[in-house]
Amino acid sequence: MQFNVKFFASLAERTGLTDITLDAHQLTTVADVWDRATDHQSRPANTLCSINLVHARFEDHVHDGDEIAFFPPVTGG
Amino acid sequence: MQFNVKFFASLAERTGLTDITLDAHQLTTVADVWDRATDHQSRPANTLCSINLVHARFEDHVHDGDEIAFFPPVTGG
Amino acid sequence: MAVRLSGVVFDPWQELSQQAANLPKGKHGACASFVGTMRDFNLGDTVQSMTLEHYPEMTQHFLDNTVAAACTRWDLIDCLIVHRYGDIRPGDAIVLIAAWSPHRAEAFDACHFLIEELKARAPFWKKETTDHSTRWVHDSTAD
Amino acid sequence: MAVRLSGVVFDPWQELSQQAANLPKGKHGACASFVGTMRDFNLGDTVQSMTLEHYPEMTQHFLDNTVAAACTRWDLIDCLIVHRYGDIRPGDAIVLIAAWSPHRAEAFDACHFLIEELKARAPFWKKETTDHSTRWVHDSTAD
Repeated sequence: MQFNVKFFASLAERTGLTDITLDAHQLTTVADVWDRATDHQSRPANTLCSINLVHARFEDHVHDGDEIAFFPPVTGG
Repeated sequence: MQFNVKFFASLAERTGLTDITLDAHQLTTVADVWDRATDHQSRPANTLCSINLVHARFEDHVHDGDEIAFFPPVTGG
Repeated sequence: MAVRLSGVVFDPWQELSQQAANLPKGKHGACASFVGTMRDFNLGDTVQSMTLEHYPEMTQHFLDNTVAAACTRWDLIDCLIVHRYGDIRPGDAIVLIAAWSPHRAEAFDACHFLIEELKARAPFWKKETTDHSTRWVHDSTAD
Repeated sequence: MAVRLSGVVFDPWQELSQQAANLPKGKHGACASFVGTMRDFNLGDTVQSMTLEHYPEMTQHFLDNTVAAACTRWDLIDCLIVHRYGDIRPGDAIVLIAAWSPHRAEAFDACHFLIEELKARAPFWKKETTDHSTRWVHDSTAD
């Protein structure tokens, strides 16, 4: 399975990751993607995520080819 | 006592009055001013009034020199 | 703070632009505005034109007081009200309301308060000419 | 309906003016709009500048969907959202929201819905440079 994984704002600074391609097997949920992509770095409690540009939850299932993003609470407008 | 009495919109058309100077004695309330100015024409139930540019009630007292206005429900904006 | 009654067509976006240009930069975080425009239909009829009568001195007095009331209630940097009177054509702006504040909720609430007070209590009266008659508008509070 | 992300300064009043000019005359009675502008202060500090990071594809997708949701919920003739990203200076417009409707309450409610959804869920992140530091803004929902 292959995933496009993105990190934004303070999470990009914290993890040192911005935009990576993750080749991995046995990943079921968004939480699994975080763990594998960050090599099990701790995840800040208020971290948000999306699957294919739509807000998601960490327990949501992922599929081959998904774009998974991680970001802190939003502060636009 | 002298009053400047104004009528607006449909009330001006109905009463045939727009802006008159009323010289009269023994007028206590706005309702009295209506009766004297219109020669006791009936007053539509939804008629509004003002004293010196401020919304008023028909039972409010009037004083020499007051500007009294009568108008239908407002429809601006 | 400005309240202006206009007997001729006004451009609401230009009014907003000019008012905003005179504000100190960086102090307001929010501007909420409302523009009411004349429609060419009402109560199922096509409306050709409209005359807006008003009570000039009371209108000015009422709107000035309403702006002052808004300023005591919310943290406002500026307010603008422009209202047409006289003969009006479909598409013309009738009313512009704007409120500038450091904060979003205060700008929204003040703008909403100003237009609702104006609609409910400012002494304006619409007389519209439709295809088959000329009539006073009885209630436009929901429009 | 238009959703536009801008990497450079935009003039909210000109955007509104242009969008309104393209609408059929006489159909909308109401336009409610909101402009959010960068302040030069936050949390007691003077702010020199700000960088707005965003997730471009998701931002566009989210805002398009939010406009579509507003259109199913209210009777809207048009909506406009413009949002800045990149380097921003105090006084610059950050966001413009506008909703046109035949009716006042619908325009207000839709405009309010759009800005609240955007503030709560659109993927933008502010990093501000103050007199003594550069920091990510943690919460701006009330601003």
